[in-house]
Amino acid sequence: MVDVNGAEYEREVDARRLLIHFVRDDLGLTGSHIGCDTGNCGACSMIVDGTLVKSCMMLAVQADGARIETVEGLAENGELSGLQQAFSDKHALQCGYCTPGMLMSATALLRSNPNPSEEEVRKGIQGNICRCTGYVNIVEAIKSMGEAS
Amino acid sequence: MTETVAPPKPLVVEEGKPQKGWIGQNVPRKEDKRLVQGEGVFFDDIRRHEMGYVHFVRSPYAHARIKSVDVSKALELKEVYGTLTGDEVAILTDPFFELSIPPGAHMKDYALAVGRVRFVGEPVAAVVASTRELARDAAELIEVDYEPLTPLVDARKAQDDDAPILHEEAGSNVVWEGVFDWGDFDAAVAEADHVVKIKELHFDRFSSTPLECSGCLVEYNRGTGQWTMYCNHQMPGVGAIWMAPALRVGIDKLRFVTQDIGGAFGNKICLHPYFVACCLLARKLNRAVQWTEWRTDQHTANAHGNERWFQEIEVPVKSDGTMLGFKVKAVDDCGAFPRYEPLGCIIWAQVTPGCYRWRNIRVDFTQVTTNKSPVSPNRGYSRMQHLWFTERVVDIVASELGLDPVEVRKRNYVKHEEFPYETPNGCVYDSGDYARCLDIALELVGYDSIDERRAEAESRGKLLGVGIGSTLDSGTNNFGQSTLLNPDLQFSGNNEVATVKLDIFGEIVVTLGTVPQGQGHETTAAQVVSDILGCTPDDVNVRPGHDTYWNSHAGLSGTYASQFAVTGLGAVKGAADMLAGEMKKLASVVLGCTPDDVELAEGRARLKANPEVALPFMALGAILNANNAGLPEDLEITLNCRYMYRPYFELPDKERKFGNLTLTYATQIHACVVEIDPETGVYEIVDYAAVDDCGVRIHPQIVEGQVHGATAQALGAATHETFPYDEDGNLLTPNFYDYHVPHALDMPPMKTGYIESASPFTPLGAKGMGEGGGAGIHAVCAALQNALQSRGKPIVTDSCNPYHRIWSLLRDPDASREGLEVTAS
Amino acid sequence: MLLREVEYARPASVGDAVRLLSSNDGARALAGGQTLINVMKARAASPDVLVDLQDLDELRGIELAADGTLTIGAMVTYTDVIESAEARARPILGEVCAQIADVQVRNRGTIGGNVCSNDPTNHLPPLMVALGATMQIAGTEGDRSVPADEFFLGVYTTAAGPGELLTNISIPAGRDDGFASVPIGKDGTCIVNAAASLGGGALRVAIGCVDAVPVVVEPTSDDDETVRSAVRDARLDPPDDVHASADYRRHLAEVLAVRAVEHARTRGS
Amino acid sequence: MKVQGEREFDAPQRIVWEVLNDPARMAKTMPGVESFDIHDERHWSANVKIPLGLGGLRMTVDMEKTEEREPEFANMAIRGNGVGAIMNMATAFHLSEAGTGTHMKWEADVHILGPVGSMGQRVLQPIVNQQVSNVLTALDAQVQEAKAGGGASPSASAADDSEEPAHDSAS
Repeated sequence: MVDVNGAEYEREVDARRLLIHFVRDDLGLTGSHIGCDTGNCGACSMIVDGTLVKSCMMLAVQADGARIETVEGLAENGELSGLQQAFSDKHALQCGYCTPGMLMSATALLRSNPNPSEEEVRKGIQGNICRCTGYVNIVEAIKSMGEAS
Repeated sequence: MTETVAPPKPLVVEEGKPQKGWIGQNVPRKEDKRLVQGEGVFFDDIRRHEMGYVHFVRSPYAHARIKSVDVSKALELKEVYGTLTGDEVAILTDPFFELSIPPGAHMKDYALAVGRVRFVGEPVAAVVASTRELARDAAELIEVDYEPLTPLVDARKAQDDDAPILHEEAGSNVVWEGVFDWGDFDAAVAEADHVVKIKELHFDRFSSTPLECSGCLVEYNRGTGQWTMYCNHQMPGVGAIWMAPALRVGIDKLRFVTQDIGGAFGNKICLHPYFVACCLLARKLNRAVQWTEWRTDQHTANAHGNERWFQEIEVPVKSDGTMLGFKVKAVDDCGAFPRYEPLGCIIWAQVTPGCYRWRNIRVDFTQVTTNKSPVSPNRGYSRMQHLWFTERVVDIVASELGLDPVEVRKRNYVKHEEFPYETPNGCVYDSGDYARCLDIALELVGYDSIDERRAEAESRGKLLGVGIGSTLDSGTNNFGQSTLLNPDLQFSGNNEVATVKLDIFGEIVVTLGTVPQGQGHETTAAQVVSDILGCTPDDVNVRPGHDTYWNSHAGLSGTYASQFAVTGLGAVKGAADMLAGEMKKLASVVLGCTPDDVELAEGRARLKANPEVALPFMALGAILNANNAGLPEDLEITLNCRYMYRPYFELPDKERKFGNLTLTYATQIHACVVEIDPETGVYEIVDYAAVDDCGVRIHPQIVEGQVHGATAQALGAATHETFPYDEDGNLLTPNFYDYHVPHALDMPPMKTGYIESASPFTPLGAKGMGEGGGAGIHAVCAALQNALQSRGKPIVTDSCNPYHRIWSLLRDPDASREGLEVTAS
Repeated sequence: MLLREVEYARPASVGDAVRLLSSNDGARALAGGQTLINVMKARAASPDVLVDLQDLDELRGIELAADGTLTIGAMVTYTDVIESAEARARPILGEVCAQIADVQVRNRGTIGGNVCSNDPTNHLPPLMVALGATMQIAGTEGDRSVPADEFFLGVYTTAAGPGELLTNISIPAGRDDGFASVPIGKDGTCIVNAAASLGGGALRVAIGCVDAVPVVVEPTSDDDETVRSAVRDARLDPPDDVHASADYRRHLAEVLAVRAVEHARTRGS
Repeated sequence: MKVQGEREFDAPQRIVWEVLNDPARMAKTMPGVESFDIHDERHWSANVKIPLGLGGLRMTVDMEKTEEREPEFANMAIRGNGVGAIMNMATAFHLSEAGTGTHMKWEADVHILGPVGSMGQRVLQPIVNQQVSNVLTALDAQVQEAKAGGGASPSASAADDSEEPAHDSAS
């Protein structure tokens, strides 16, 4: 039993199933992505019980009873969150593959540090690889949220 | 961090044609709304009822004979649907066609290894099961018996008498070789005051490693014998040209469908072997099959960028620093199979003299196979390797002759007033102002105060260095260049297609021939259309992605080689112009006037004389599509306009290897400042500037984003990203642990600047851009060499310089200078 | 991705965990999983049973005793250490934890997992050795404590053998500690690292990434040359890999030892 | 990867030679042997689970004595096959009298192929060194046992007590 973005799901799952595969393949929530097989890229980042994690380094069974937040939960009834809008405004995404994980890392960062410095932003997304943007506009977008608040 | 410097007086070659309307504005990207919500559709997001998952059994050997493959144990496993082996592939398919003349022409490349494996990770068999995990379990049960053979890992030894031969049918490891000789090199040597000789430079293997790995979901329609591939192939047209003959079917039996692609950078062009294996499995098992490539597979067995050795380099120089050309022996390592090669053996010639006025050039080019991952085009394909070489040459010559690298560049750059400029091999550089770009870059990194900063760094025990990377991003290929490699090839010119239609409710619908991977095609196409039809980009629906059965496309369609702004948008503009004409024609019939009396504005067709008299687009769409009684019989319009953009090219001269190989040349001039810790060799990029000139910028924000991305990839390639192999042919950096790409903390503060030298040759004055020519690699190498000057003048001989290499240069500078000499001519 | 089949157990007490671990020699403790799960993805290791320690709150404490001794539970994450007021008694702990990988890994990765996996490139084994930490190990025959420099036995192997469980690490009082490393990119995998401590009077330096276990050197004084020659005398035989030749590692070991000592010294002053 | 070394045994050369040429005894020196078969005096094979803290690496190992000059020299080719890992090793040892004891000079050329080889390349060298030292320690124990027990060979099925002595220092 898990709660994902406010919806409850109950599934039988093999012990060996990784959380990311469970969420993508079993629950059909394909917003979170897979960019590596060694826990480096962060494309699968989710917030589990309030903590930012890479869901490829967690078994699905470990999340039993947990509250999970993924990119699908960021927008509220079709309205982009301020952070999502900032990513678009600042051109912080190109192919968009790293974006869901990047948004979850930024969300976690801004919750614990609403007004991060450039260095803090970079430290906060260090675990998320982007091959398109060189991070320049991603950092801009996240910083702009800080200035906004 | 990003600082954009608007030039004092923007250069626009096409005077009196200022851009207005939506073109040139940073309109919001149409792609973003779905992508920031995780609602993009990437191939791996697609499911089918009862689909099976494919897992490939891969070779642990770099080179071995396959004695036997036994799948029986795997097939005994519950919910294993079936397998495929090389023996089946050899019966069911023909080898993929090769572009090369012999020996390369004789190399046999199949979907799975047949009889022999030639690189670690090469697929030997495939198994399909009900879950991903089970497929991998089953793959472990497939028993392959190998007889190991000696691997060839060093391209420089490929032609030795005792070198193992990878492809016995070819009888040689050489794919293609040829000599390019332009101008008169010997005369240049005679004219020069010095000749600088460099023994060897090495451009490392690396790749852009798109974050989304490759893959496909394949369905086979028994009734029609047709395959549908939901995938992330970035060049379906060419993919089909490879796949259809191999599968012995007509090309229309292959339908490629893509929506969102998680980056490609050229690395998703050579997926045909995997796709053919999946097609065979889908047909054999009569079931949808899905293959997801994992990162380790992508690094070991998909596509690397070309590794290249530059040997016996000679550069004639006059005492004032004027360089008259160069001579070099290039050995290109394409890995185990040619695939897209030997095109890399000619692509470099698009930028033969780099940014310079060098007229006398002799290149002896050889491409060989080795027991390593095959290569494929990688952002900056082949030009990047060559431009790195030209920039290394400039900096080595400058430091050996005690000349200022800035002055030497300015002295040798093609001058602004010389455009359009014809290179010694007949390429035409369309426009630009390299010296201006360099000045802006130097200003951005505070070049004037560099000596003080060097001293300040020294006081902190650091070695500071500054370096320049000047490159060209050549775009819109003349495919006729392939005939310089193989006169029998039937490719030339270039084209791209788009359709623009006015639908029944007045909706404007655009389909593209291209296959976007994050470049914002939906957005920029809408900008162009809305300017022509007099509406807003929001009124324009550009269908995302590519569908072979839906979209307009032509043989050379795709997203590659820096060309969308020219070919893609050229096609969109042509189609939109056609539609505008038809809409005016229809409106004139309805309004009882001539088409010239009608203008399109604010989503309506209206009388120029009296804007109150107007037909909304909806009316036009409805009249022709659903309510057309009474329209004149001779009104030949469809409101569904397809246009093929075709840049004019001539066939190059095969004897002289002479001709115009590309339409546009965007400029990238970068400046980089590094600080080295001389105790450890650890260094940091402390200041960085990228100046871009891609002509008219359709969407400046997207252009700048491409500059950032290309720069980040180049910085990665210059510092840590390399694919080295051990003597057994094992890849030593098979994942993101050991293959360290730049993370957010690794990226330096980046400043950007631009000028706009509109291209006189393109519909919108725009130039293709986005590959960046690897400028960052050249700039970092130059900066490192500059910083090390005071430590025995080592020269930077490799494109990738991890800390240990810098430490070796510090410890033994002379080793890097071996064979480096300056002779009086 | 795609692990081999494995059984999963989630004990509620250390006692149960030890029972599970000792009843099957194919059983492995799962702490933060930031190493183990990855190795399992590569199928380079495939335990038969994973004993998930996440419910063992008794392993999550950070206590600062009156005498300044810090006791850190094996399941304490790097983030916990960085944020813990108690852990600041030994500032180096938070400083080094903040250099490990990235936020996500620091949120899941645990102190116990780091030392028990004993990957030669890990940050904490040399640090624990330099600080003179003591490992508490629970087993079927009760608990025992092992000093850090006897704890690390080899690559991926420690004194906490099959059927045993590291429960906590205690670190004596002190604050004059230093750490220096050359990683692959910022906060990346270490090429060589070194930890130093002037705590307890004697200078202690532990060097990582140069052998299967941290190499301890005890220079007679903290001046650069003495430290360098102490490292030289250790006759290191470091591995040769894609990131560094043995020579380069040997060289970095000297430089980083000196810098770690310098770092420790400056804190003292 | 080449590894080599020298070692002194407190036993006559004849005993050391016997141990080195007794498959059953050699089995007890190899890490994690689960079963062992002797095909002929030149060919042996074994199923091993090389103990690596994070979990054992299963391999079937075939050994062939390719050359020998009793009682001072032998050459062996060892090929290990496991999922994701292939090990090829050529090893040789030279024995000579050293007072009452025996001096052994040995070298081995180890090649590890496959994903495990690539993935773990940064830790392979320490692991190999470690396994080698385990083997040598175990070998010493076997030599002492043989010396004490007059070289009587134990049972060839080494599975039951395979965990020690090689395992002790590696667990």
